[in-house]
Amino acid sequence: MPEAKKFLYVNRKAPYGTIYALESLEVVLIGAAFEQDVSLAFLDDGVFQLTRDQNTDEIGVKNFSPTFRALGDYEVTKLFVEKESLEERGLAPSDLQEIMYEDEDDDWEEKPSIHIVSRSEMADIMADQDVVLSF
Amino acid sequence: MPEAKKFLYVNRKAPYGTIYALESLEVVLIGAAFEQDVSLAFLDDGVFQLTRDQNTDEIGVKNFSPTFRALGDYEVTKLFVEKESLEERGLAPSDLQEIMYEDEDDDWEEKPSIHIVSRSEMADIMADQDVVLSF
Amino acid sequence: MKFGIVVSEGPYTHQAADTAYHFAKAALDKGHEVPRVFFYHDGVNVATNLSIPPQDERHIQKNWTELAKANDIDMVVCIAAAQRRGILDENEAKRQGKDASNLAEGFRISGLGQLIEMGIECDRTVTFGD
Amino acid sequence: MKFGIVVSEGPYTHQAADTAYHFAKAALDKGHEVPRVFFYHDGVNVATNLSIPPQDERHIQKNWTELAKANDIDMVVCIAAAQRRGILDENEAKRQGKDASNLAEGFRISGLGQLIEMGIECDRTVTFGD
Amino acid sequence: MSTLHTVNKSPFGDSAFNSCLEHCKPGDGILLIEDAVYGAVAGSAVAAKVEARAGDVGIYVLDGDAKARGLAAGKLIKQVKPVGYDGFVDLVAEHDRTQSWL
Amino acid sequence: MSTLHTVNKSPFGDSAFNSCLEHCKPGDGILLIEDAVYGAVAGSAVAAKVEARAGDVGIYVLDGDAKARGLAAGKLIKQVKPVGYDGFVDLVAEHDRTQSWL
Repeated sequence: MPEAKKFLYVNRKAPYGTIYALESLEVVLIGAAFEQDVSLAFLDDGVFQLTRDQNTDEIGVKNFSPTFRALGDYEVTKLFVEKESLEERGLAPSDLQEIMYEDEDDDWEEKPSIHIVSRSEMADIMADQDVVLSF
Repeated sequence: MPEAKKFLYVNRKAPYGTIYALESLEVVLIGAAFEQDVSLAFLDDGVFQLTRDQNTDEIGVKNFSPTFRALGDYEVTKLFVEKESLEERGLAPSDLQEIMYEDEDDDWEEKPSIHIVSRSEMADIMADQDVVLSF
Repeated sequence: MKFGIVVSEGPYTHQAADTAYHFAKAALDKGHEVPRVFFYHDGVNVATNLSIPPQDERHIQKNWTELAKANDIDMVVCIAAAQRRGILDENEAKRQGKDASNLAEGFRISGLGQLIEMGIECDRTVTFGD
Repeated sequence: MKFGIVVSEGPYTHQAADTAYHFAKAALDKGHEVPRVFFYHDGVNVATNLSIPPQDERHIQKNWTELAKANDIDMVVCIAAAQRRGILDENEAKRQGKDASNLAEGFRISGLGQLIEMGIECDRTVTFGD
Repeated sequence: MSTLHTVNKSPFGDSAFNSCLEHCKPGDGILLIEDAVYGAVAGSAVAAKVEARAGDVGIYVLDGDAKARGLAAGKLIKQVKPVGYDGFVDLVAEHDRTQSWL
Repeated sequence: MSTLHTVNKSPFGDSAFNSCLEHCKPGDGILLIEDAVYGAVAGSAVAAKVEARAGDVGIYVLDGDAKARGLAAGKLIKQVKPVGYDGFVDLVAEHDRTQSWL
């Protein structure tokens, strides 16, 4: 088997106003079965996808935000969130959901999947990929 | 017959990248038959719709910019273009097509349909309408 | 008061068709009239009867069809926009030699004049798009 | 080189499907391979066979069908995205109890795995969207 | 005579809200719907501009859209008033025309 | 190792081009296509930012899209290089990956 490729899913859009965030997540879930080296980037309005307390009852659209918390079960554990994007939007890291995974290489210890990175670190992450899919 | 209503067609998007500009023009042409008091507003990226020398041969999309020059024949003669929007985009009024009409109330004299207005005048025009359709 | 509504984006991809639906419902609940909804641009795609959303998601076309039926709303799909995007009623399909049609119940295909007429006859015109 | 292409927006409304088409054609003309094009989001609407654009406009679906036929391109339409938006092949229409289908020649409906597989097997993946 | 402006796109990604703020007039209303509700968040890079306009223009946010995006009333700029779909209908009726900043 | 970035939306209406400029790295390429070609116009409100980046990043414009929008080469920022669809293909091949700023 050839070496795994590095896949980056880039999320720059807010949830609900358009379907891109939801359909991006659907790709991530299906893609997990392919055992590639997967990372997710959240920048610009994409950081809004991860906020807490989303309640879509009144707009009649499905709330898919809980699905992010299940990503660990699919071995998708690298979610990079851009610090500057949060700040411009008046958000702190504590406004985001807690997303954890159990590290099988470290006695199944619970660890956070979300990593807050600077814009310059985000640029480095983007430059270190084989395939970049944008949503 | 009731008095004519004031209709404003607001164009804020560039041509070709999306179809809104073309489909807006289709509404204007059909709408002309209804003998309402019609104005067109071009602001933000909408000012790009009126530029000269558009040539779509290589992209295989229909060039609809000549149609603007036919608007006078449909008695659509009030095209308001925002000065600040032009300036931000590095455009001068001379970068726009000449669009003329023959004024039946003034011995069929040829007059320009394009009026360059300030942002504040554009706001006044918007505030003086019965129906505002946005594209 | 009479509200005319324009829907300019397709279902699911943009929220516009949902927001317009909730707005129309609220207007009717408050005793206003919604004599017509005009579907333009990708909005014509709301009128396909072939949509099969996942069971846990709303069915946008069916919502509109039911609302229109219960409240006598004239739902007009722009013919020029619809032809580009592949939304056809039976007559048009026959005329164009297509062996299938996909216009859902409660929608009718007509010209852009219906949009202008709506603007003239309604007290307010509200556009939902992107 | 092998180029995989993703088309994420519908025909006519956005230029994405046109740009992707010209890009694919140019890549093939230069001797590259385009083994697969994956249609996702509103991109699935490119695959309707009911589109009837005005005679003086390009026919986006037909352009793709012809390019794929001449160059053996596997054109895959995402099933989940297609079902939401009302793009069905005959089998799916039958299974879902719909009396019409609208998938154009040269396209096939399949899962998102085909997108990932394309990313793995192609040297470059290029997305055209909005 | 006044206008109800509706904006539906995030002010961080799209210029529509900014353009609306620069074209609305005293006495008008602006209703933020769909992704535009993020424009009502306190402490963001656009909040100062919104607050500056809130004196002579009524600024509203569609409550269902705000809640969907996790924006409880406490996170919003003080002068912004949440309304439901019924309040949206009232706003359209109260103003003489509606302009959508698409 | 380098990236080809593509941008397709006008920089005056949408933040994608700006975000791309802030995330690309020396040696990368940026290709402006569709409505993003307006970002290559000389003398606009975004031209200075483009010129500042043109030293270490190759900036290209899709010629057919520029012509469609009436942008002859003389109207473009000097450092911007027009390419055809074939040049687009070459750029994708020459860079290690392509990232679309949608």
